Amino acid sequence: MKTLFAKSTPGRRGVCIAEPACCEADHLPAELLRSHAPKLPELGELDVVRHFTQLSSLNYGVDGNFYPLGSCTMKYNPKFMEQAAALPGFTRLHPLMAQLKGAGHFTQGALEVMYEMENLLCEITGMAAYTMHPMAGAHGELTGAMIIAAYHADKGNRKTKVIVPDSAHGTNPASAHIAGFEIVSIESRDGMVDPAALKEALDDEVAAVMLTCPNTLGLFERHLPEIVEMVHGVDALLYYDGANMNAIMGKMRVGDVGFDVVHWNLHKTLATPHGGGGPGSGPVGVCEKLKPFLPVSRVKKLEDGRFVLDYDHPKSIGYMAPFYGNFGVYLKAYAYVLRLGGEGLTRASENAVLAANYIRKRLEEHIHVPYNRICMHEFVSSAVGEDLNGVRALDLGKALLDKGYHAPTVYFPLIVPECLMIEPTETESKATLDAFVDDLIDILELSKTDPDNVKTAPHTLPVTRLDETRAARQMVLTDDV
Amino acid sequence: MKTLFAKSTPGRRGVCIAEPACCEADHLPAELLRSHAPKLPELGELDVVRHFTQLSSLNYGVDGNFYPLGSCTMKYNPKFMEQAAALPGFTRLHPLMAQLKGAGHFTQGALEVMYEMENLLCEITGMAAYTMHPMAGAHGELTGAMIIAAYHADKGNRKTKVIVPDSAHGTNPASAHIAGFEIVSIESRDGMVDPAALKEALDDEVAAVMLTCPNTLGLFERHLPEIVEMVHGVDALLYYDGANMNAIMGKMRVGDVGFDVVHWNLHKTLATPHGGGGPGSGPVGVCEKLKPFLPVSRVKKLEDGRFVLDYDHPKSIGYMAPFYGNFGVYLKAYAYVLRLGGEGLTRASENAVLAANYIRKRLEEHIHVPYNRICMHEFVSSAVGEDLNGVRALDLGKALLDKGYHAPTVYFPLIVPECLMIEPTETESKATLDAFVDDLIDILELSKTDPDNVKTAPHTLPVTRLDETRAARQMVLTDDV
Amino acid sequence: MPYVPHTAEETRQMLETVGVSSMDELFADIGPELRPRSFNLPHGKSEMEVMAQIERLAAKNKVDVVSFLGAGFYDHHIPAAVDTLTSRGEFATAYTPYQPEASQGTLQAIFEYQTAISRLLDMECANASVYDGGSAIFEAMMMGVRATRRKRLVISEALSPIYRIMLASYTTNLGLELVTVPHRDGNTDIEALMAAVDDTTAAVVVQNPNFFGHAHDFTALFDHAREVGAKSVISVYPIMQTLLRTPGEMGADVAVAEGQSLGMPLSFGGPYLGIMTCTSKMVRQMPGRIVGRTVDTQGRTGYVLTLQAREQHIRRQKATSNICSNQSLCALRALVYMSLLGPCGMKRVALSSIENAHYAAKRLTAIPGVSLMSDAPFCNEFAIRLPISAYEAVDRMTERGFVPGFPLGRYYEGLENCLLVACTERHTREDVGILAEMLGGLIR
Amino acid sequence: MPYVPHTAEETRQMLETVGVSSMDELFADIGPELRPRSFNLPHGKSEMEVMAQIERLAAKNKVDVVSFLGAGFYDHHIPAAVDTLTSRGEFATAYTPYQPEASQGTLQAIFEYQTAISRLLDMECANASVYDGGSAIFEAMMMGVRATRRKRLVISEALSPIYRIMLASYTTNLGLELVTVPHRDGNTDIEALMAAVDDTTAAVVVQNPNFFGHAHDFTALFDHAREVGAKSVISVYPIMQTLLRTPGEMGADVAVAEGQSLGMPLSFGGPYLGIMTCTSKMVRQMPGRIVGRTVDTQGRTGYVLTLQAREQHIRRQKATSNICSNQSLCALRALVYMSLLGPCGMKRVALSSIENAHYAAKRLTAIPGVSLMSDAPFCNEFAIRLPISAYEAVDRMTERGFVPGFPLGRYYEGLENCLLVACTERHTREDVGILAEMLGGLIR
Repeated sequence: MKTLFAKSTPGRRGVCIAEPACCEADHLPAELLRSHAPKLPELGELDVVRHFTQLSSLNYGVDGNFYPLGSCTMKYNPKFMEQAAALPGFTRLHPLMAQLKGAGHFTQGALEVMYEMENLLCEITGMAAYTMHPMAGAHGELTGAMIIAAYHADKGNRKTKVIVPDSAHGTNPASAHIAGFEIVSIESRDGMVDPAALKEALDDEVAAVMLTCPNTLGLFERHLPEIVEMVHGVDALLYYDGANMNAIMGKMRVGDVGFDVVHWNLHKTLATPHGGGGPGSGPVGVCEKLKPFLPVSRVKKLEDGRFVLDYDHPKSIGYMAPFYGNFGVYLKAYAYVLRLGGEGLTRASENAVLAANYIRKRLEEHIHVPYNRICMHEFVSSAVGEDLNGVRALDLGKALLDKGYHAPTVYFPLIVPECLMIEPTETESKATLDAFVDDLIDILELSKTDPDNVKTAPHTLPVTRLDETRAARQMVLTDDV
Repeated sequence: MKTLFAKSTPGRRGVCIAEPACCEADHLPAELLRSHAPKLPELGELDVVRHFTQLSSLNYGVDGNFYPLGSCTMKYNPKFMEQAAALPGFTRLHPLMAQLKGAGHFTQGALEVMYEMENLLCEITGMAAYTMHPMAGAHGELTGAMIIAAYHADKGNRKTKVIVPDSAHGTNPASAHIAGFEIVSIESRDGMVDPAALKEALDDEVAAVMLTCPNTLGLFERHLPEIVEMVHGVDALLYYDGANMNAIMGKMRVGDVGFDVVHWNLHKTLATPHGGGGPGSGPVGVCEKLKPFLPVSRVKKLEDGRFVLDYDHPKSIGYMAPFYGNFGVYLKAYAYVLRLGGEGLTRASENAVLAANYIRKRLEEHIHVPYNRICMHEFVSSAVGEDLNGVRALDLGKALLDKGYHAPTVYFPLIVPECLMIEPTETESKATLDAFVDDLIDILELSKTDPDNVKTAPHTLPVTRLDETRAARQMVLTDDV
Repeated sequence: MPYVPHTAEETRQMLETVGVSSMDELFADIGPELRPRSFNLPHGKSEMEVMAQIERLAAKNKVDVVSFLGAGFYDHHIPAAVDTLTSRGEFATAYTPYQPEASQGTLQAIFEYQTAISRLLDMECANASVYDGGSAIFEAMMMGVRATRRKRLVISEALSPIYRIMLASYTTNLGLELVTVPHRDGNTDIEALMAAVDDTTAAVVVQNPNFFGHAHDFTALFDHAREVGAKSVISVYPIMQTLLRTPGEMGADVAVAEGQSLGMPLSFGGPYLGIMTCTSKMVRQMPGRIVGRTVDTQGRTGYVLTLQAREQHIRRQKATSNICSNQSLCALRALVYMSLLGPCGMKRVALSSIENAHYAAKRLTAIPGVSLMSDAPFCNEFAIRLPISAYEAVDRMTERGFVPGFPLGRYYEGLENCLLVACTERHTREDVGILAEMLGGLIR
Repeated sequence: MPYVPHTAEETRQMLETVGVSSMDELFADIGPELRPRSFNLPHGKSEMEVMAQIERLAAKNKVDVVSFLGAGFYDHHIPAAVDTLTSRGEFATAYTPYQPEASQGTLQAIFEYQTAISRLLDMECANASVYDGGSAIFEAMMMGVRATRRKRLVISEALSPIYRIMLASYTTNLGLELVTVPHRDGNTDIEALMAAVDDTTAAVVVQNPNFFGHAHDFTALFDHAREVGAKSVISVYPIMQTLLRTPGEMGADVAVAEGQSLGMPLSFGGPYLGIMTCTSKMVRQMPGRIVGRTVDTQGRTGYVLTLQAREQHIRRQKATSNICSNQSLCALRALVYMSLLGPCGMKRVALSSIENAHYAAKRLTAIPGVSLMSDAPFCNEFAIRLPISAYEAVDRMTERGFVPGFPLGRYYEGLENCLLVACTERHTREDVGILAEMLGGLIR
């Protein structure tokens, strides 16, 4: 499809704005002005509407397609949450309004949302307090790592390292690194954190261990109680990567079992849409002793029932966001929690786990499942075996695109060869799950008889496979090149 | 695509509703209850969202496709109008609220919209008064015809006939017929109403003449002043079919030139979306002497600035709608008129006419244009000529679908053989008009070399040509058959 | 220029191609004597300014009231997905599906709507919609007139008075006789109707639940009509149809409804949805568009508009009706609504509404001097008799942001003290409690 | 169960296939000692009930005030089509475009966004967004640190204090030295900055227009930085960038912005949009996703995520940043906004805002005792000095539904009497008139 810029005609105007009474020279000296107008697209309003309507049709989204993308929890995004977040009472609220004393009562509804959401997340996870400020999962990880650093600094601990298992999400080491830590990687064993390896790595310089549980193989860490004890034994803190929270709601509270810090990905577990890459929301919960280090502001409820922002936390790590995080995102998540209630959240996790196991069982005779036991909300399969004629995980994913499904996550976690990570979520009907399994089996069969067909998929989408090497080498990053 | 019913699973529930405290037997005796539950689809909310998201992708709409459908004025539907009509201050307003004295002040905003919109339409068309009640164009025609009947009845005239030219929209004779009139059809000459034929048909029994101007060939009726005089000469009324209003705004006011009744199609001229068939809005304007016959209620402005509904019009034809017409539709049209203003409306008509003439000129050497002179907002071409190898108007339309355009109106008006009626509207950019012309020329060229390709089009849409005969014979009208 | 995308240069090029030197030259056919005498319209405004103006108007309407207004038009909850899906440009900005290959979305949706509505009303066929519930009754009556070639119509006075006025208006010039059979304390007088329906009757028209909220079984009436060769027309409330004996079970020939309750906001009177269904026998008498299933040249299933020989663009004055634009997007809303709720959800909506109404009736009749107009079964709406003028009660409570119902005296002489009270699932017990307290306070 | 579509029978079948007898058996790995000690959450509610609750909360916020709050976050008009288009499910419910063949919509949109943003800021490359304007400055600074391997950062005090606090927080553990160069009466002190930037400096960070609304030309500063081997980082206001000298023209290495003004509602602080651009030389230092153009196996144009070797899912702790989720849908909003307005429309928005601010400045400084903090050129925001506490002025006017601006004492010691006043195209002369009258009344 032509770009907006290729469609542009000099002098054309879209949304008309009344001509202002002044020109720039009236108020600004020439040396402060740009020498040429920016070459932004010049299109009629209908042209713009048509461009983006057509562009959108080139995308798969949950609203149109089953999206079993492992680790991403692509569940249904309820539409009423969008209506809730679009209420002018929220969208028109300037964040600084809450910081003016006289206008504090103009923002009571928004502050109540923040306060109540923190409390709900505390109860779901058994933590002592939350901050809603982190703007995405990785941002939550960074916040958590900084809180850990501040805690140890405050205690006078000299701790420079963070342990991250090799099966962890890539953001874990990256976030801890940006918080100033050195990363120690430990190898998994039998798809689990190896307590022996952990023990060896755990020394007095370890500030924290970051754990994903269930891990990225979709398996619950069976050595969890032992791990908790070992980590706390060296005065290190235990971090819970909440990316897989959709597996355990109502079944385990990370605070109860000894995790000290946890982040959520609300755009996964609590059903806010992923938006083609964001915005997300990554609130962070902490245990009691870490509360003083949470970012400011904190929202506080006064005895008279009013809510205020509280900046008086001298040990706080400071500002992680300009204001209070992605309010418009966690407002949706708040609506979702109210809608589901405790039972609904539990049922969501149960059914997410059931769906993953159902697909696993239905597929186990057709594709290699490396850790073929009860999994949590997702599982990994592996496209290995001679009868596949060299068809790889990527090829299977592409062939699924032709059938109208988004591909599973491929080649992650790195510890499983030709990995396909499948996460169906609880919101897909059995009919969809069955159709997906049947279609994947068809593709596996086709790999035996006509592997080239699979290796050259997709065949029915707007483009066939794209030359990524060329993209990286020639680096055409704007329409100007 | 499978139907909703084929996707349904007994016992599945979508949007959950809390279980009520009672059952039907608590309040209603068994003999009043149905014996079996209706077999409505049972689907999860995501299934429903996905079904309709996918269904929508099978449609062409103005938002995605150029839609030069003659007589339908498929212009851009500005999105802010949808936001305006979705304001809770309007959507949550019960219509009966305005009929309660004490609650009259609860509906002042809505009544003001009605009042102001009537006034704006009066000024645009030069009529004395409007009713916003008719719910579509044909409903406006019926309303107009009933007003005409009431007027003549009140005067004691015995008038039983309405004259409709053969080039008129099919709704004209149908509406007049349902208002109780006998229809007299007159033949066109040179693409115009033939004054001689009209004169012959005009006798004392003629209640009205219904005129479309510009007519359905896109031509302005050159004999208009003569026609007005002739019609009024026999005490008949002249009706203006507003379907083609997009050609004349700011250039002619139908009231000024002597039309007595006029209806609008707001979903055409004033840019409210057509919705796949409706809802529309068909307000009717009348000259001074017809005011007493307008439907009730009428909205009235009191001296203190308040608006009230007025039912005290003994000569009124009564209720045409349960309340005040399709308020949610004409609210959008009201926003559109405010947005464009007088100059904007004039420019809309000018550019609609310019676009039609531009396409006409660019096509005239490639396809037969029967009345090849300056047209108004649309023109007709005719797929005749031996070099087309039997390719018909329908085939050209279908081939255009393959190029991503909606087809022009085909086989209307009936008086032109193999007619293609093209109405581009003012909101399409020159680039779109040029691309359309180029593609149509390509198809005409292809007709010379590979007519079968064109005759079997479309080739790229979800279905090829459908068997309409079978549909009418076998009559499968529900999924139960 | 809003929404006209041409640059000055493009306009110049286009004028040149056309061969005229100015815009106005394109309008040479409109002579000077035909030009506007005035065109005194406001100047155009920016989107921002117009939205601000419209928002100010919206704010002049007071919608944060607790209201028990119904009278055929109800404030049910509309799931958000209804708006999300039906507002998609591919649905909203499409024309009538005359090019089926590019309109399978609309066509399949209408087909599914026809199916769902037929099943809900237990009838064999449905059309793609007409304007509203009132025009649907008119069209249904006319089907009876055409089918029987008779001119006498028997109508229950418990049919919505709003619709009865519409019928009177629509039929003024058609030489038909409209016989209205009085209600009995808010009940449809079935015996009197049976007496009035004879072998000169084209159709009998009733409503269920009727305007006063009472449900009836019309089987005997419709049997009688069939025996004397008259057609039976019934207007129903779609939500209640999940519970009530169906038009099909009662033997109706044509069943219609106002579909507003199926996902349409109240929107000050429209757009709403005229639902029409009938028996297979009557389908060729039915006005409006109808979608049928067929196959394409490759044998794949597809949908088309069918039976178009009934329609005005083919038949002109001989068409079964003049209806062209209908309420297609509203029909889509109804379909999405029904799909989202499913039969169980819709039934729960009906039951919650009924439960609330019965609770309200209990609370209100506990006020001394207040009584039900009739002790016959009712659904989510009921009429009470007050010891004071219902107008006065409404006016005084309304001032305090509480609309207790509709004063029946507005349309029924002699019922000036009667109030029609409607509940939906949106009402809470608290709302009802305040209603009872306020009304009690007024009467005391 | 909301959003879980299985019937009881289906659940039974699925459990059977899996080979377990109950749901909880699936969680056997979570031993009893690991089970929740409490899970005391409210019961689920219907969509209708939750919406009613959320609407009540929304109503507790007062948004029908006239507000002159800005401070980097502005209430510009958002054309309706922005919502219509970006809310389409195909955009909103897609994941990060890791499968390019099924994501060309998102990918082309990001590519177009990168192009538009690069052109607006006059820089060579842009990424697909980061969280917000503040984290963008942090990431830009870190690009300088990585590129120069130096640890000293020079920051103007006229950079938003909100962002300066963020920078201080983010860099706590990174062993960096942050040097803050004071503002001069609200002006960026370019000479002092030049003096502070030396050959140990990783980057210098400025804002244009600065927090007080003043625009500057930083060419000399950036030239100097280049000479001493430091990188230049500038944060801008995208709307004003249609007029002001560009980062590219001034020779910046990295230019960032808060993109909220490009079609994002204020939404109590987010989601907003972190805009990042840089020179070609710096692109491999840039964090976040980047889309590149390429071809498919048939030679057709297509788009893919590129330079992924910088990213955490490949590089883990060696990545240029930990950013994974970004603000993609907000970037799409910005692109749609820019496309709808075009360069002319955006410039008019800027000019109207500037015009309103200068009118306001004129009216306010006409009040005895009120003066501009500086007579340097400003855009749509300016600081005034009052004869009374700015806090007091704000509090007293706010009570009457009128927020006159932001009290600078909140972040700047010594400026307790100063007020920061912002205007956009949404303000009217009437709004400004009331502002002046109210403030005048307070002071008198």
